[in-house]
Amino acid sequence: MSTPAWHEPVLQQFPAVRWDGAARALIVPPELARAVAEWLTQPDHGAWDFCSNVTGVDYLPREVKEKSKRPDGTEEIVVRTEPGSLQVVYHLYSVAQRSGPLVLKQVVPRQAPAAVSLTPVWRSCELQEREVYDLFGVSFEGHPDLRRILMWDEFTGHPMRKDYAEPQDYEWEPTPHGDVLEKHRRGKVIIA
Amino acid sequence: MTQTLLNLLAIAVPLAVGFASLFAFTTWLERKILARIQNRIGPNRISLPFTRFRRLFGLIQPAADGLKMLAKEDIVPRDADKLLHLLAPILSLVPPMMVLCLLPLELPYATAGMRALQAAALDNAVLLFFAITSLNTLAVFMAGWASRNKYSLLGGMRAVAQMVSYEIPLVLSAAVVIMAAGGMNAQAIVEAQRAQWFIFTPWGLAAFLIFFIASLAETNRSPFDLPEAESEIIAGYFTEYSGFKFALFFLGEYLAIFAVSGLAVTLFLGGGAGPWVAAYPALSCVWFLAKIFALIFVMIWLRGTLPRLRVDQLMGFAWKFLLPLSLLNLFVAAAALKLAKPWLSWPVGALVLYGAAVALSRSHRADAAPRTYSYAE
Amino acid sequence: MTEQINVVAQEVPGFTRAELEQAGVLLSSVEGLYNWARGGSVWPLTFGLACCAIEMIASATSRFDIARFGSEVFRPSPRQADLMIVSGTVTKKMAPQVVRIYNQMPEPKWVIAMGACAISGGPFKQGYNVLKGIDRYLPVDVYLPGCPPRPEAVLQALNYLQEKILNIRIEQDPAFTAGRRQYPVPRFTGTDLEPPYNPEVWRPPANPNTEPARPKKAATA
Amino acid sequence: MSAAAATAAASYSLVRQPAMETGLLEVSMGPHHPSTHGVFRMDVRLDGETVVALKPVFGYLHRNHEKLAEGMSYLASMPFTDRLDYFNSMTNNWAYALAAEQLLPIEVPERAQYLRVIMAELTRLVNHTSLVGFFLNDLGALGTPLLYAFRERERILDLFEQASGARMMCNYFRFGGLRCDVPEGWLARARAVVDAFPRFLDEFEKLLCENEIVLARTQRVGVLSGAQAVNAGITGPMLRASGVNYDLRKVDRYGIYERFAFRVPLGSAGDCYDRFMIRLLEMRESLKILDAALRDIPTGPVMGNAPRVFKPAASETYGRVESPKGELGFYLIADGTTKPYRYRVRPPSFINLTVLEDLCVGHTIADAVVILGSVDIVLGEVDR
Repeated sequence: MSTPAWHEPVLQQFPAVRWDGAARALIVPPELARAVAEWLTQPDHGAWDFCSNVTGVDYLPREVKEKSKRPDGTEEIVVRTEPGSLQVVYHLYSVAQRSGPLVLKQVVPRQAPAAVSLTPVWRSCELQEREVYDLFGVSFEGHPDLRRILMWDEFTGHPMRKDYAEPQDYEWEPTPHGDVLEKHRRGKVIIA
Repeated sequence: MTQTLLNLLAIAVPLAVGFASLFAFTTWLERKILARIQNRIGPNRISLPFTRFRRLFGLIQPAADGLKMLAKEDIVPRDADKLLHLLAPILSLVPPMMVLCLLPLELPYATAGMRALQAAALDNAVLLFFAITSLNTLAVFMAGWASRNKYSLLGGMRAVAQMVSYEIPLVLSAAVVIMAAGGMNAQAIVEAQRAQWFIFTPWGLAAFLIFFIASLAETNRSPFDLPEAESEIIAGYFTEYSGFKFALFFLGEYLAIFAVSGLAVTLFLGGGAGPWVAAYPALSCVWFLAKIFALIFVMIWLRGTLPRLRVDQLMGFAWKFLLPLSLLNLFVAAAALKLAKPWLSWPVGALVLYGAAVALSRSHRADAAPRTYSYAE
Repeated sequence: MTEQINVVAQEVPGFTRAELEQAGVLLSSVEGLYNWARGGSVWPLTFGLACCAIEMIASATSRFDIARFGSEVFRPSPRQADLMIVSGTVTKKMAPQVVRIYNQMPEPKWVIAMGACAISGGPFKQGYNVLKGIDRYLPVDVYLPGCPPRPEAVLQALNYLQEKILNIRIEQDPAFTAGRRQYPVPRFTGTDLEPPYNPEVWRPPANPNTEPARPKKAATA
Repeated sequence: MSAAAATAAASYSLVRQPAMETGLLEVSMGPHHPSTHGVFRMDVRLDGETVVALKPVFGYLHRNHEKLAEGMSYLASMPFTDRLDYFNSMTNNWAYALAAEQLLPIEVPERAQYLRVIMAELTRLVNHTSLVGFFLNDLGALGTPLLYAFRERERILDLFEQASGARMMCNYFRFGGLRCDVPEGWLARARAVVDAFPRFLDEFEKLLCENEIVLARTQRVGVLSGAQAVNAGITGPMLRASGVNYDLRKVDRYGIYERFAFRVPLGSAGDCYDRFMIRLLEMRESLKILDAALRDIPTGPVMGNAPRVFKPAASETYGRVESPKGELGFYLIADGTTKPYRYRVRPPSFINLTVLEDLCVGHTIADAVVILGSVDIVLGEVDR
């Protein structure tokens, strides 16, 4: 699927914004996010008036093995730890011009993740950013009402993170699913 | 003295027992009629106790409901005002019970000695009727207040506003009949309709319609069932009532329906008058009840059909539409009763009243109208 | 035992003399009458949780018509309801409210766990916010499996419940022996509910760690 | 403090608001309330009967759909999508299939395309009739319109059951087609249902659209402007009731919708009455699509050459359809394994609730219930 080059004017206007070709998304630094968003809503910049989907994605830190050539010509495998990140993804459409989607991402570190809220620009982010805050733990600067939304107020942890340890309160049951069996083997019981 | 007392008992006991059992029948009727309106069957599977004999058309269903409610636990909320919480359902039952005694029911077996048999054949029965039924407002508000439930409180507030407002058109439309009959004696009013029921006069028809609408509101029937609006405030003022107290509210409500319907029959529909009554006086009681049930049927029909009004619309309807109309009706009735040429009363009266109704509804309709819609390709 | 009770409640002509003497004629007939009344007039609570609620509503509609069994009077207030149909997934966030509503219902009261989720968590069992069956907190009278159960199944569950009610001995009826059953409302903690279950109504199954089940898988793992 | 104020304060202490001098009543409607359409809660502040503030509270049906989906294979999530918006399992299936088919392009056979449209439009009929019934219930109409609506719904559910084996949770779509073909005679039965439907709609419209009470209760209640709606991400009939012409069947032309002639009804006022009417009118347009689709449907297979193991390469996609409630989107991130790395549902009825407070403030509590009804939410989707 070929996407029209909606992102190119943005790259020209904001040099700090990167284009991720694989994910077909604009990587926007959080401090620039508001400015980019406001710029995008202008009618002559694409009229991106409709922010459809807001969500988070959690990338754990991982080890990347890279081959690199030493000066002497032999190959060496370098193990590099890529820091994890949390991404907040915005899918933008234009109702006026019927174009889209343009994908915007704010990438924030996993420790103390702080993104900038785009709710003042697109009201539709309000509940979804609250959800990202609840389930991923990304705090949004400038959000009018940042509280937990799906889980209860006393809840600790952010369940949609990849490393979230679920409470092991299953009853044991014979089940063919390998993953469930694995869970049983690892944590199992719960109720003494 | 003893004779009078016995006579009174002979009337009062059948009244109380008879109407209580009619209440059970009415709940059955309501469930069945609603079921038919909604393409359903309604209760029909309950058997007689200790048998497997089924399909009595569910007629025994109210008995099971009543028995169950009787034995259901009675919960009084911890923070409730316990005395008022207890008194409210009883008080809601007393006024309708009392006013049933005022209806000019001619009980079949008592025709020999006394022609007009009411438990209380008072000269100012209609006045007393309104005086007593307005006590119901108090009961409802007591229930809403005492429960310490926010929904109950909202329901109680709604009930007070609604019942007080609709009392005025109710009384004013009855006043027309008092003018025509020249008194407030229920029996006299029925007698005055011997030649022609009041509903067959233009002012009588208008008064009947106003009376009927206002009585729907007085008895919290749909579309004026705001005090117990299920989709908004759970069960309104009786949200916190369980078991037999709840059943008492139900009973009180249905007896109130009987009472206002009975008054409507007395005022406008000629009381117990009907074919063959002259030959068989006992039929008068049957006709009276039949007319009551005809009115109740219309109430059930409305309940199955209409959505509910909003509070402000409800009050607006009472004060801006029914009240002016019933006031105008007083003048129309006065003119018609003094008219030299009685045949003029229909064209002139109908014209004036209908014109006023249309003008009033136009002015308050707030341009609510169906719309046309555009399409995009 | 149960057969005898059947006789008591349903077929008076086939009453055994021993039964009559044991219970007393009056008592048994009052009991039968009372059970008949509360069985024939089970008013459910207007209480929908998830998908199953739609089928519960469907069971009240024209094609199925729960009204035939005298149960179409869905009461919105728990104070006036006899039956709570737990129709759908009970999440941990919702569980305290469900228990609270049950506590508010007057005795005698019944619970139908409708659907796989209400019984055990169903397909969502492995979720971090899903309660693994409402029977952890409430005594369930009828379990109605399905995802969601068809409206006919709701009617059958109601019939089972009515049969159960017909066979209750009053002296053993918790509604009369124990006062109104009120169960502790679970509190929220950081990740779970406290207590995780109500020991009065539910016991956890045997600890699977001690079970020698599935040795094959254990060997490979 | 004057004597009157003292009495007022004393009376308000009865409702346990000692701190509030203003005499506002705080009512927590839900999560168990007859009119919140499930386990939804609205914390309402009332001045008399007028709503001063309203805060929606979510999460009472949060069933961890997304987390569960990330732990299972792509296809295994399909039955879970049924349970998102449990009125519209077919369109939910389609949205998910659409997103997955973008990850790993699979040709969908012609007959399957037609059947997908037929199922989706039948679903729209189911949803809109039920919604109108529930809406009238919220207006206080004691079930009669709801039961009429469910009577028609049952006929369509029979069709679903014959095709897929289940009434509500159909699980009928697959990546690259459908699970199985419809049984013999199904198309004729569907034709009969579709042909009989306009009569029901006529009856329904006659009953409701000009009913004086419905008009008075819904017109100019909960007005939403077009610009506000777009900014708040409102989609579906609610957006079009505000006069914005944005129907994904026309915009994205997914499936084979460009082959069908249908129109998009647009509202002008953006109030509850418009939202209610737009749905009635949309049903008429759906019937046109159904009529054409049932006429033109070809024979052939219903399943393309989908791979046995669905294992897309690392990529991201966002697929969306016009579900009866609005834009239902699925955002999938593949990482080269058989499971999605990230699986996200964009639930229309959740985002449509963004403006709930704005719509309700200033109206009475009775109107708030009606406005919520006109938004058309299903909690399975709101909380997932």
